[in-house]
Amino acid sequence: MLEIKNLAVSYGAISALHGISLSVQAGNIVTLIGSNGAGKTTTLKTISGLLKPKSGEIFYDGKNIAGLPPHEIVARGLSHVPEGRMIFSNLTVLENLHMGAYLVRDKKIVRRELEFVFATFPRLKEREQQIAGTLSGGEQQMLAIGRALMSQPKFLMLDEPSLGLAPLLVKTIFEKIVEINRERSLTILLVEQNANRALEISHFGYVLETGKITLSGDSASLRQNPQVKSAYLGG
Amino acid sequence: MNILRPSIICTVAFTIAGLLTGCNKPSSVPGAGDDTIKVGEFASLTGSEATFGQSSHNGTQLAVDEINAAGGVLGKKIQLLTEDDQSQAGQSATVVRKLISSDGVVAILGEVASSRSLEAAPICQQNKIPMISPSSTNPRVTEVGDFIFRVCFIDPFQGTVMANFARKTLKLQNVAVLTDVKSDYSVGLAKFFKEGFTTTGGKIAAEQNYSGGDKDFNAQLTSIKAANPDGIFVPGYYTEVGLIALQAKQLGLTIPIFGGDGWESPSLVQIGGAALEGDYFSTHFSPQASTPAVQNFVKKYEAKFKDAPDAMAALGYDSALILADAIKKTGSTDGTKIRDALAAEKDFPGASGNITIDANRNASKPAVILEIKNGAFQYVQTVAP
Amino acid sequence: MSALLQLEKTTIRFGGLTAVSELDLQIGKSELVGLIGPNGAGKTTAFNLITGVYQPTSGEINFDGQSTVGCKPYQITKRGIARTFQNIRLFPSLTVFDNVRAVFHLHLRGDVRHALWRGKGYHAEEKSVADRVLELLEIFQLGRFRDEPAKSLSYGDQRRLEIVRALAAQPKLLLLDEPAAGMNATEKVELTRLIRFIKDKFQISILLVEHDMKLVMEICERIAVLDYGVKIAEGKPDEVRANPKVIAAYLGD
Amino acid sequence: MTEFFQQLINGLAFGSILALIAIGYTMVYGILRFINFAHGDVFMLGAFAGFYLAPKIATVFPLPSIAGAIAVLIVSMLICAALGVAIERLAYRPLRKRPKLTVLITAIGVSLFIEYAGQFFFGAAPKKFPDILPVLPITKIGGLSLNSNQLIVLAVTLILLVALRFIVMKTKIGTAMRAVSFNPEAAALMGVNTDVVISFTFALGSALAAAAGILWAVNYPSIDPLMGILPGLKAFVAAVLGGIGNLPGAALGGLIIGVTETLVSGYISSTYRDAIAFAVLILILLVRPSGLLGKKEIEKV
Amino acid sequence: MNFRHAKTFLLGAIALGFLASLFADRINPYWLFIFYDIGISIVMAVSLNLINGYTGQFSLGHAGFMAVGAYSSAVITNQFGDLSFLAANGIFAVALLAGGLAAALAGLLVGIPSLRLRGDYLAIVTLGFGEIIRVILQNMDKVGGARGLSVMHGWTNLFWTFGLAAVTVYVVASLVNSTYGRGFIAVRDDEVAAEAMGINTTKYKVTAFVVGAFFAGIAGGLYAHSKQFITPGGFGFMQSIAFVVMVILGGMGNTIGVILAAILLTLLPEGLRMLSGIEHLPGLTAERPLGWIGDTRMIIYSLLLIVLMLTRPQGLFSLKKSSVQK
Repeated sequence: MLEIKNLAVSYGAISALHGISLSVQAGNIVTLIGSNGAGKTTTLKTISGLLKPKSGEIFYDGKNIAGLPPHEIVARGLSHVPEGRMIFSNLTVLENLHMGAYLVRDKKIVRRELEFVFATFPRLKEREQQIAGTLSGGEQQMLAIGRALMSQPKFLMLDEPSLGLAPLLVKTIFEKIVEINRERSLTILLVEQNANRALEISHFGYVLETGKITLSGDSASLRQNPQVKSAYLGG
Repeated sequence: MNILRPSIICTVAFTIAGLLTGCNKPSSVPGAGDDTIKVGEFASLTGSEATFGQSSHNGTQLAVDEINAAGGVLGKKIQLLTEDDQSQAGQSATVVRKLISSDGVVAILGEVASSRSLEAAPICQQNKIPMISPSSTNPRVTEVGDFIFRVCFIDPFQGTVMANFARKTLKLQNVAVLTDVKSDYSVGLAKFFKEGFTTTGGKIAAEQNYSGGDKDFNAQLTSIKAANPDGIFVPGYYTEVGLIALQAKQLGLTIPIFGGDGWESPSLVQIGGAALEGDYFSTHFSPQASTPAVQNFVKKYEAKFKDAPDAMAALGYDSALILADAIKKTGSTDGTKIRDALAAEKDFPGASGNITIDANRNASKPAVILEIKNGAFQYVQTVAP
Repeated sequence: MSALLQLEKTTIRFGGLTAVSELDLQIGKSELVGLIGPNGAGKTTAFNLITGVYQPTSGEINFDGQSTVGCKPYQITKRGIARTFQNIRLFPSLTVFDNVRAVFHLHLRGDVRHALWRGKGYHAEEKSVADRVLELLEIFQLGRFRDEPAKSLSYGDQRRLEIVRALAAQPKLLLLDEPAAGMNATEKVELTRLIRFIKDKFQISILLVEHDMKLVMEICERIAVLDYGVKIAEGKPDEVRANPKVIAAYLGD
Repeated sequence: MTEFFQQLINGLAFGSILALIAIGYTMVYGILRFINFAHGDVFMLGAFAGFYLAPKIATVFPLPSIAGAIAVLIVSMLICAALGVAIERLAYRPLRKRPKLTVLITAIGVSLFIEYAGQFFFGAAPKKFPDILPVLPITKIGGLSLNSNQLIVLAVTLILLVALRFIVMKTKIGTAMRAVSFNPEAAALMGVNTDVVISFTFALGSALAAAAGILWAVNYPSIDPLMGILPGLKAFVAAVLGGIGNLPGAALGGLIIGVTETLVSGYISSTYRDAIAFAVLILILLVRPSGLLGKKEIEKV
Repeated sequence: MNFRHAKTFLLGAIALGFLASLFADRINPYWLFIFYDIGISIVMAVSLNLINGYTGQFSLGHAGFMAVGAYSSAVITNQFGDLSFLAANGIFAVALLAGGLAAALAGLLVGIPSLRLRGDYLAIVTLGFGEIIRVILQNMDKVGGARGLSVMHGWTNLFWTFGLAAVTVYVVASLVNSTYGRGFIAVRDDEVAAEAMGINTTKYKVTAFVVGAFFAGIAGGLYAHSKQFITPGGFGFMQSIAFVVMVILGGMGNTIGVILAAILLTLLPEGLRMLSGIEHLPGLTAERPLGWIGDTRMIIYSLLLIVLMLTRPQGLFSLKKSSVQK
């Protein structure tokens, strides 16, 4: 579904990604693990168009989307839940969700999607009219995911959904991710610090180190890999 | 290392300066050896007072063109070097220094605003270059020294003229004064009017202020209305006076408004329209005056600039004419000689009336009082100095 | 033994919200205490109360035998409490060296006049400051970055630099706000070692807010748990881990 | 008492025009976090657009007439909206990722450019703004002189403010504006074309400035290329006073500045009129450092 | 460059200024006064750089401090008639110092709101203070009000302008380049962190305002005794903005860049003036082929400003390394 070839990105003179290649099969959860500053967030931001690649290609459904502006990429069905959630704290929960459906013109579809999001995260329904900034961290994360779902994505990117959340909430969020993947057969690219959990729920994984892919394989085998174990699983 | 830099910069700067002094020496003998006589002009061609500066410059340019068309002075053409001071303080000193020391002009014309004339005057005085201000009315300008002249009358004269007119002709008792506190001209004229008006037994009912560039005078006018005066003296420029008159009428103030030569401009009636009917101001000349100098000027100005001249244009025109006349009379471009010739000018027929330079190097000439009637300026009376 | 830091019924309200309610907390000399709890439980607010960023609505905070209530953050730092921030707050445009040097003004004998006159005494003092800064940087393996602007450092190094900068204030109590956030397993092991090292080498007390239970359990001598601004448990790591209230509010099963 | 009400009406009419300009400052600030210094000059261009258009429009709708006035108003608003978009695209967009101070200097450059070019092309002398509205006789109510222009200024301002509020709060692009102002990156991830939203904001702000320019010129029919400086500065003060980035705040700030200036210069002294706006501002900011309606940004520590 | 020799350079620069002033009468007066303008701009821009560039406080009222200095010093020197060379320079020194101190007092007043306000709010308040100072002067009849004040003595010379420019640069650079002075930049970079690191941010901010205002006051004194005529209108907010432009074009917190920008921006309008005055160009016989530059000089100037910012947004002279030098 998504195929990245030799993608390189730099911030000014500093190179962040030196030609990475990876692919994501439809319906899978693929996780990207690596230490801080390895280029995980950069990868996601480049796919979603927030950053312009220096070179390389990103094929989505067979078409190169590298370098397109973010709004065109969203229109093609890729949705990105950014690190730090970035919800619009000055808007209400409902307005936030409507923002997610910004490109959906059909009111009926918007209503249907809204029902689905509320069904997945009942907490959001309760807080529909609340200003989003007053939500707790976990609720904000739910809102961020719900908002991304409103655009009817076929491909969802999640950047550190468990960051800054208490262990209890981390568990819930991961359960929801699996649920969404299964029920909507949504393809998910997950970036996670919590490598253990991420590999538990994903089908395939890539290890990113200082801008390069150093390891890849199905999640089960990665979990057994001694290198991964010592560096990322704390084993 | 940044401590080192200024000294390097100084060194470099001084080296350049040394070179510059070398280059500029030849032209420092005023106007000599050339087939032109260089005359400098500094004016506010841009910035907040550009409208006056441009008028004055147009008048000056018209005079120079006219002189050159008639064969110039002393067999040479006059070359007018105009510098813009952007209506900014500090700029006129710079440009006048440039005109004198880099361009080697024989005389300086300018400025409308007294504050900028005051900045330039000491420089002209030091360099013994005669300076003629077309329309700076503040008495202090010519007090700077014996090289500084002007072709307009000064605030005390005009203030007194209007005070007497208000007392005697209009028979006013209680007058409100609305001054532009940003303008030295307005503040000066207001001061002398108040002195004149109160010494002849009148009363100042209210004093209000605005700043040049303001467009809303409702607050001041409402207060003035509450003081119930029988006339309003507005010693300001036409740029604001039109609006003041309009807003006064809208507030139901029907008393006469009157002011000084700053009013004189075709834009005044364009903006103020009917609201100005029956208002008065003093100025230098009446366009209806039949003197050939006036008629000639008005005709030529309209032909060239497709617009009627205002007082600033007439004074700019006169400043250039009187300078050319002085140069012609003394037969030299030497600063001191021009000064002496200027000081001796008597009854020079200018577009702004007959000009006689008095002992204080101010123009002694009659003031004309005009009334606004049917959208035109009507002659009322002439007041001799 | 009197505690180094003592919070007594410290409370702070923002509008209607009570962020921290009647918190009692003690930290002894050379003690390493952990503060945990779900998001929004008031951990960072507690930090801000201790460091003077917020003033308590009621209650008392004593440090080294004296109240700190009403003191400004810089005064509290002078008295011996230094901190790091949840989201790193270095001086990004200053070099690594200058980030640490800026804190040394606390230990200067001279003032502005000194800096302006640039006499012998000034140069001697600057020299000794530079030596001490470099020594500190070397201890934490940051010496080779001394002339790099702080913003160009890697994430892990920035975290470390922030701790070094706090240590430059020569505190008696060091507050670390989620130092392990965004670190992978290897880096966390490294961090654990670093915190222990600091405690032993500088003989100071440390208060640690952290989500990573493994790290907290491993190094803290005592742990306090906050939930909705209220302390719900306190004790040795094993006691806290087994506490049913803590499991319900925070750890999950 | 009559005098007081008269002054109050004077102040409200003056203040409501300031409010319209202030909203443009605040909208651009809300979305790009920088002070669009050239905004006062767009206001000036609005008045000049009306000046040059009126004779052309008079061939369709005879002037003065209400239909004609509305036509002049709308066409000037459209022209200035286009100008605002052009300024943003040429001078500000290339610096989008740069520090806001850099953009501020560019904005100052743009402002100077418009002023000097205006003096060059329009001439520095003030021009009479044509009468586009039928002048109604001055109504007198118990000594109060109500002039139709002042009332029209108040009414048009009110209509424009209501329309603006509707756009910002109820429409999709309005929600997008609020989203972009909060976090442009996140808005982009929702499929919002941020460039379009920013252009739209400039268009809207500039159109309001143009409307203010026309209303101003109707009320004070003398226009010149530097007429934007002073109202621009005062409107900027008004925007900060109300809490910059806050739309109702800007409107409120404009009214407060207008009314206080008028009352103080009417009752206390007109000498210090120019300083009053600032004195009021400083006093209010000392009590409420983020302006009257501005939210205090509690910095997360 | 080792900062150890700072004092030597300072003395060197002052001595050079003194030497140069001895030859002042051989310099074309037009250029001589442009040099004064340059020196004054350097003092203004470098002192503003301490507030805006190093301490990160956005001040838009620097011309107001300049006005306070200009008027205070002029009022003092106007008390004296013609004096001998030594007495004149002595009185001038005292007057400049008094002008600086008066401005510093004003700076203290403005510095106090800076404790509560940030960013744009602070900017508008400083702008407001500048305007209030202007309006007060405009209404003070004792100093001429709107009519302006004539300054009797033209005592400004190369020694004073460049000597004081050197002192300003020395003081600002010395302040910032010390352990004590790193606090200024720390406040700019992160106020909360600075406070947490024991830096009394209040003291630093007020110090920046007071020192910056002091030198602006001195620049005002130099200005008054160079132009010999001052009006309140000459110190409006457009003037303040002109100095801010110098600081930003030079690169915030980059003293050398700011000095160069001050020189460039003072010379640029004069350069355009010269271009328009060129009478003949090779191959062209028209009298003033570049005369149009005269009419459109300020349009060109503003366009250049825009183009400069678009092409060199980091400041004209910013170095690759951190803008803060060692």
